[in-house]
Amino acid sequence: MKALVTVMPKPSVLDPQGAAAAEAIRHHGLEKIGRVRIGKVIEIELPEPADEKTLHEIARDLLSNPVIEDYDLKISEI
Amino acid sequence: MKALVTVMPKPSVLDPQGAAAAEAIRHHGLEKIGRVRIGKVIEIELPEPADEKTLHEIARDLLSNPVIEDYDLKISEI
Amino acid sequence: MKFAVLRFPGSNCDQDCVHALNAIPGAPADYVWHKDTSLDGFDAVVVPGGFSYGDYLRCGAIARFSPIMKSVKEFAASGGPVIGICNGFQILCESGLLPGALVRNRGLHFVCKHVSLRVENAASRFTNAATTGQILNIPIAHGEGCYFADDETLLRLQTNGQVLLRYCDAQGRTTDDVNPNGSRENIAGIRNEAGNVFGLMPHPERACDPLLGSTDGLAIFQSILQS
Amino acid sequence: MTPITPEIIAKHGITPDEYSRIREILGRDPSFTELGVFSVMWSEHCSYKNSKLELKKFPTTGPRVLVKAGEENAGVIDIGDGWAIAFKMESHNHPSAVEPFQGAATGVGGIIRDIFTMGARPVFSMNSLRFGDIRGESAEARTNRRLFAGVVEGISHYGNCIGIPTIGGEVYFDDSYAGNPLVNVFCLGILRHDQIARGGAVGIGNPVFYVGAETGRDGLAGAAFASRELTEESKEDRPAVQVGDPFREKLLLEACLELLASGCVAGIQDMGAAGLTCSTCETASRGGTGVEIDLNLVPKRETGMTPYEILLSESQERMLVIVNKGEEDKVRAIFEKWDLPYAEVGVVNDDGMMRVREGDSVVVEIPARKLADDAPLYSREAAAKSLPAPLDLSKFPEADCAAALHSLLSHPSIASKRWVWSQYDHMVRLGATVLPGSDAAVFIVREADKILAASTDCNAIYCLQDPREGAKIAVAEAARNIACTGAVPLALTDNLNFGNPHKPENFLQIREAVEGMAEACRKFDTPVTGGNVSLYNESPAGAIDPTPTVGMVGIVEDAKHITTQFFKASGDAIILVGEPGDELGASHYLLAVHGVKAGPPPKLDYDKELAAQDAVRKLIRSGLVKSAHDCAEGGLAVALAESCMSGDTMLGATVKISPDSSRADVPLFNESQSRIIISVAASEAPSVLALLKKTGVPALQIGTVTAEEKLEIATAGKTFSWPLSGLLETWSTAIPSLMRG
Ligand SMILES: Nc1ncnc2c1ncn2[C@@H]1O[C@H](COP(=O)(O)OP(=O)(O)O)[C@@H](O)[C@H]1O
Ligand SMILES: [Mg+2]
Repeated sequence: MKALVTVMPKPSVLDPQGAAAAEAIRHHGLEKIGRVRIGKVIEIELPEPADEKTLHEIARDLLSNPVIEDYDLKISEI
Repeated sequence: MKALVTVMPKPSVLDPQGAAAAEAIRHHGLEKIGRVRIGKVIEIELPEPADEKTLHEIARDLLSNPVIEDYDLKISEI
Repeated sequence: MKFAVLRFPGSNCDQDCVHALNAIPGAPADYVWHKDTSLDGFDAVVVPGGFSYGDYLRCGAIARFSPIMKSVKEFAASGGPVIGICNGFQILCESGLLPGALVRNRGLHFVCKHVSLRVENAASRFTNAATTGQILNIPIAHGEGCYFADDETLLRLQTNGQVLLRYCDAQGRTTDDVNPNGSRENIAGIRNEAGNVFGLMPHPERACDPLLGSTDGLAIFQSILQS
Repeated sequence: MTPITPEIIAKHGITPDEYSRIREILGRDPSFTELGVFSVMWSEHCSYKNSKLELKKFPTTGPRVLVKAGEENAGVIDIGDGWAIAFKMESHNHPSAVEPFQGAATGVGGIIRDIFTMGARPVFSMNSLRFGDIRGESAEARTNRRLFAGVVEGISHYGNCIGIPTIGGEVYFDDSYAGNPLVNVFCLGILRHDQIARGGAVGIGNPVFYVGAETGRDGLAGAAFASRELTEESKEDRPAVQVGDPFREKLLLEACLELLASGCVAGIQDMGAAGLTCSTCETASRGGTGVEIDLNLVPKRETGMTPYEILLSESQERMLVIVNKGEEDKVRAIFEKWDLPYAEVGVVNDDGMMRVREGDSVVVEIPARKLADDAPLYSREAAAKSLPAPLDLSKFPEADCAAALHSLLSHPSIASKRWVWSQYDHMVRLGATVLPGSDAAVFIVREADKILAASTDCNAIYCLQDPREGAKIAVAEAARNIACTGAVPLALTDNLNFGNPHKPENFLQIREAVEGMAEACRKFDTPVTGGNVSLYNESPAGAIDPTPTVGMVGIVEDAKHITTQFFKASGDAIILVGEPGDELGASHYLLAVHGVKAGPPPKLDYDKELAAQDAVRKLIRSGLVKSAHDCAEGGLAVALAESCMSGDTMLGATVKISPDSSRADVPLFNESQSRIIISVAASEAPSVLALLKKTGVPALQIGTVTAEEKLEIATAGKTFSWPLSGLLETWSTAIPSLMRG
């Protein structure tokens, strides 16, 4: 099993990385794009099933910063 | 529409951030975990449909570095 | 020999490079803006350190697409000497002018300090003013200076004498303890196969004035002048 | 329209009296947006309403002062040959408590903008930090470690990226800062006298430009936020945290300097706390004019922002530029060259109003000068003064002094800060000739060919025990650190960090500290060029220890004079300039070994202090001094240990002190002031001592530098011998090992 935690900057928070990437993508020929945001993804291998509550706790308290980021947790079988 | 590019470090590349996260997760009480890897995710809003080939090009040439990273591109309707 | 010092948005060692070069007799230097497309009149190119485009996405990833980089590639293809320092090294790797990549330091922190470097091959356009085995004291300042290349590339670098500098201790031993960032085989600087493109994480321009504690950086610039 | 109710007024931190004053100024009720504008401009952070009357006590003039404190964004000091420096210190305490990385990063960004707004190129930064105890496994210790790591990383991120070296600073750890860390950042810039830029909206009809990052809903009402206590609740109603973009700021910095050099600029002002509001009304007030802007023209990051939100937003990396009419195209070309968003948003007029429109409708119309300069000023009630009881040493038996030195060196406040400063690029700009790790940093400013020394200092235990004496010592210690490098102090900036001024005991601390600092500034001939006040530094457990931090700058006349604190050669004589001393009150020895903050701080005698500093500087200039180090926290023993092991090569020392005391801890660890340890060639020792004697400065040779790697001190009938390897291990690993994992 795997836990996949995706952490994205909150919509209202400035994302300078995303803005820079958007600029670069436009230069690259794809001009009609909207907002670009950059987050991180943390892939945790779970040799045995883990408690979902604990995983949420870890995602919220450890892997993301709730002041500026939102997280999303997915547990997959492979 | 949205393009979602996930960029992960290649397995052979040192991922000290992933290792540090693993350490912290274990410390947090979730001891039975395998490898942890940290990558990034780039979310591109597409007000109009974009050419998939161009998107792949951008993901490969700009958003990731094939020497150290693998990418994955997903296009979603929402 | 006239040096072009490139300026990208976010370059911050450009002024230092110009200052250091201008203090060396015979090495006048001037800035070249990233939106420019010509290197006419220049005999060598310095890609300076800093945080081009904020190092967003990846270090050097965006700068690589600047208009001036096309000219740098042509300049390099025609045999002109190009040296990339720190962020400049990252840009050269991203551009494909040098093999490999630079990733996050294994200690996860930015590190600024003087380090010892062993000259691995003095038969190069960038190290001929030194001797093989000589130890240079030059500072580093980076958060992503861990050199990575796959085994095959490493072997090729080694066989061709492309590794020019390695992190070492005061006695010249390249142990893991003195590897400041986790670079494979303690690599601090490499050249391309043709021998005219050099990238290094340490900052030779910061070691050209006795008041700054070392003048060992001069060896690098003087090598370029001599060849 | 949101109706203005007493609740809404109170929520904005405006008192009923203040509200009547607002009504008087406007001749009507304010709109909701106008109320917001008043609330930020009249917050402590922007108006200094609780501290201004005290700040007036500082000396702000002098022959070198070109721009006085308070006149502009930062004071400007002449350093000769047509060159000048602008420098200032600023706090970002509350934002750092909520989000350490971004809080500290945006603090650095803010102080850098203050400097280049003056037309100066920023050349170096420093930082003064305070956290709760980072030792142990308690939840609190872990939080403190997280804050410490985050703040250092934030400073490193912003400073390194923008390419301004962080060359010095200080870090202390104490329970009083748990939950309310202090993050004070300092920046210095260089400029020519004729390059001084002003922040006035001058020239009726001149267009007003906005340049820099787009405005978002960042840090809404942060200025008001900085002017409240941190409670559990305020952590909940966190304003959207500001995220710094050092890359943008680097572009803004280069563009603004190019712009100022072009001669197109009539006035310029950064948007700091209270953003667009503050910059428009302050430029109008300074220019004696009015400024009118249209919010529809302001570049925005988000849609649907209300005038209230746009005006109060604290988005970073923005400037307001008043352009000489007719030069608009030149200005646009520069912004475009640097890829910066910009817009012409308004105009300077002659009616003295800050007028804000949203298209055709006027949303704010306030007399600018009244808003900017007529905030109410308060003199709060101060508690009666009480002096700390004399120290009863019999309550504190002499500790095992051999172990005590290790306890001191491993105390995070005294331990090596390499873990911190190695994360900062301190070498960029080719200036750091004395690296962090010596008393004051010494920096070559290449563009001016001048050498500056700089130090930040404040011992908050002294200030807790006696704020007046403590503040005096902060100034004296900064000057002493600067003297030890061979420099003469020029001027200083300060950051006054205190608790809630409405509490009489806190207000007493503020008043005492300001008066002490002001007096010391006069004595050391170092005018105050500006600074910052941060009040309401409290956590549920109470106020922080009073922390009036000093950032002092000095000048080295000749590179030959540059001196460091480390011993240089075995055989050299070690001379103590000053007396052995005996004051253990408020010492780190009592804190680290006996666990108390007790007794009065050491007494500062200005004459002695000035004489010692002058004498050491003279000796340095005559080329006689190989190293100079001041005795501070931990006294003589710690200072000697540092001189032995903080350089590139370790050198030992054999020392003998004959105290009046029968206890060894007194001579080893007392923190009496006005003491400097110098080392000189053995052959020069007699003449150095004779010279010192002639100037009336007490001094004696206390020992010799040795090649043997141990520190040996004989005193009070005992001989202590510490292998340097052990001391080094203790001192250098204390912080890294706490911060591992
Ligand atoms: N936050 C910091 N940033 C940069 N340098 C620091 C910081 N804290 C301490 N230092 C450096 O570490 C050295 C020792 O600091 P400190 O123990 O406060 O010295 P002192 O007691 O002599 O003032 C100084 O050179 C100082 O500049
Ligand atoms: Mg000191």
